[in-house]
Amino acid sequence: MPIDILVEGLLFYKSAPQKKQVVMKLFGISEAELATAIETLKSRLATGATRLVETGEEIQLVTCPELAPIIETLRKSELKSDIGKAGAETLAIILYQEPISRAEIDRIRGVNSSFILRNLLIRGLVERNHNKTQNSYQFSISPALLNHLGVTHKHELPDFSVIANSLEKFNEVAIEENI
Amino acid sequence: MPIDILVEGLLFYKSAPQKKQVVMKLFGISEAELATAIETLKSRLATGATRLVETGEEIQLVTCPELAPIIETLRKSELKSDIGKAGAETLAIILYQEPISRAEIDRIRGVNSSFILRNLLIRGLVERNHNKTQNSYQFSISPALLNHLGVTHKHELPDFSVIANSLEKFNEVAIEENI
Amino acid sequence: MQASTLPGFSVKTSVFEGPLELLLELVEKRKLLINDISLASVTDEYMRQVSLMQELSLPNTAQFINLAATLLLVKSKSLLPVLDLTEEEETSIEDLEERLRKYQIIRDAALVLQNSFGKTKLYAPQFYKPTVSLFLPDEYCDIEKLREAMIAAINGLPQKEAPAQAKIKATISLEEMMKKLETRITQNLQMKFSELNFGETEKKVVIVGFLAILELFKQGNLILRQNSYFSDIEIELDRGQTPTYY
Repeated sequence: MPIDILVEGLLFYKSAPQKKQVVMKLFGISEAELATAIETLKSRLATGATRLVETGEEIQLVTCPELAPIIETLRKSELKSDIGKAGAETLAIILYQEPISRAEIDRIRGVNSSFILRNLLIRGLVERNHNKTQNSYQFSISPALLNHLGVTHKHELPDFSVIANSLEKFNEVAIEENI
Repeated sequence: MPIDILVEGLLFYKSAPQKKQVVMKLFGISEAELATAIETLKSRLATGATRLVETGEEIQLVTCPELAPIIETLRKSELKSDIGKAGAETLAIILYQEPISRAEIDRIRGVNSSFILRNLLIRGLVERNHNKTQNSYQFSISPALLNHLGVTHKHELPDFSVIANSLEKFNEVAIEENI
Repeated sequence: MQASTLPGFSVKTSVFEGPLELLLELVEKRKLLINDISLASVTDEYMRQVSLMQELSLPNTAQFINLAATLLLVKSKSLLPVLDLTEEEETSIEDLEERLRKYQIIRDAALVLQNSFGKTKLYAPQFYKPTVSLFLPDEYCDIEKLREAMIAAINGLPQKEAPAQAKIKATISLEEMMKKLETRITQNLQMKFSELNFGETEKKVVIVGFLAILELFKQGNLILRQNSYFSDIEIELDRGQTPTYY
């Protein structure tokens, strides 16, 4: 496969700056080969919406400068919109069950929650921590939101024990029935 | 700015599937204009590392199938996923008959599909929309399903037209008999 | 699992997740096309499988029994062409054939999906949480609103189907199915067995195959009477006895 395609694929997938040294090592290519690939990629991308930027030791894919005003509008409207019913449901599950994995949230909601969780993360409403033993992320409410909600102890949450009980029962059934 | 550039920029920035309806509204373009832009974008991307995935409702930017082995090594190859016989059957029904209600899926399979559907929803392989006129949920495929199948459009699946045609004949006969 | 405690049965019965899958397999095993003739010819084996499932109390048995009712109608009609089927029954038979053909296509399509699933994945970009830390609560970020959302989520949780209930459902279906056939026999009360044998050349096929009647006989709902060897067998509904199901 052409090196410029490999580099483009990597940068797109990672969607973050990548060290040139790391890229060279990953694909087993020389500095000269990478430089050629970068030039090829730059000229190929020129007609599209993305650009390759080199910042010292790193390379990264970004949207072209002409799109900046549109991206800015998008960002603003994203932050202005509310989290919606699905967001509230996900947030509530995290609040009552934290720390909780995405798989558990999904099982309770019955749908995939990954995009909603991203939104909650971006807005600083939840936090995620890597759980090494399960090799998965655990979600919890951000300290800022806990403050905002005025929650100091979990047990003070309205209907805490009722809700905890029904979720516990559901988990038992879910595991048994493989729901 | 050309619409295909706008669409590409949006998809790149969002790095998640976007509803066609939302894209149309955002850029103030018609369905036909979006369709043309999608075609232009598809052919422009063909020489690069990314592809445009399209379902009935959504579009998304992803890496090309040739990059799959490389990205898998980057991800330190997660567990290979399988959908199982019942899952595959349910997915096939939705893929070829979408949008379709649970009752219709149950009828074709001859068994209750609610747990299987819940499972597919949790895995993000299908999507559920509320149909107001029938007051029931309609299921359709998600971009994530196409991503897992390694195709950018369901028409690219092996034997798609053969299978679609034989099912089509069926539905025609059924309609004729109803008259 | 109950099935695993009875070796030999478990494999045979639990393989099939749905009645159409089983029925299609039986038809295809005989290299037959899907029509009323082939359906009638696999009815016995289908019934055997289903009664096995019932003995083992396997899940979904109710759905298998539902289809058995239609299948038994097909069989009865093939052995007893004089049997008048209601419009509803005719439709259910036609329906079954159509559903089976459609299922056949879907089953093959599912194989294609299963084979390509996860082989060459297309990847969306990885998600990185932006480094700029924001805090953007909205109207939903309120204890009472979140409590309501939580309660709504709990109310939407799937309920476990009580196994006892599933069994009752299965018995009712079986009962209904037998009732229907009982009505048929009542209508043709005192009918001679030979009269049932339209177009069938092999007696054995008729006697062994006419599961509908044998089932009713086994349950004590029928009286089979043969006055001498090789003479006609008379069939009569036993009115004096309450039906027993097992």
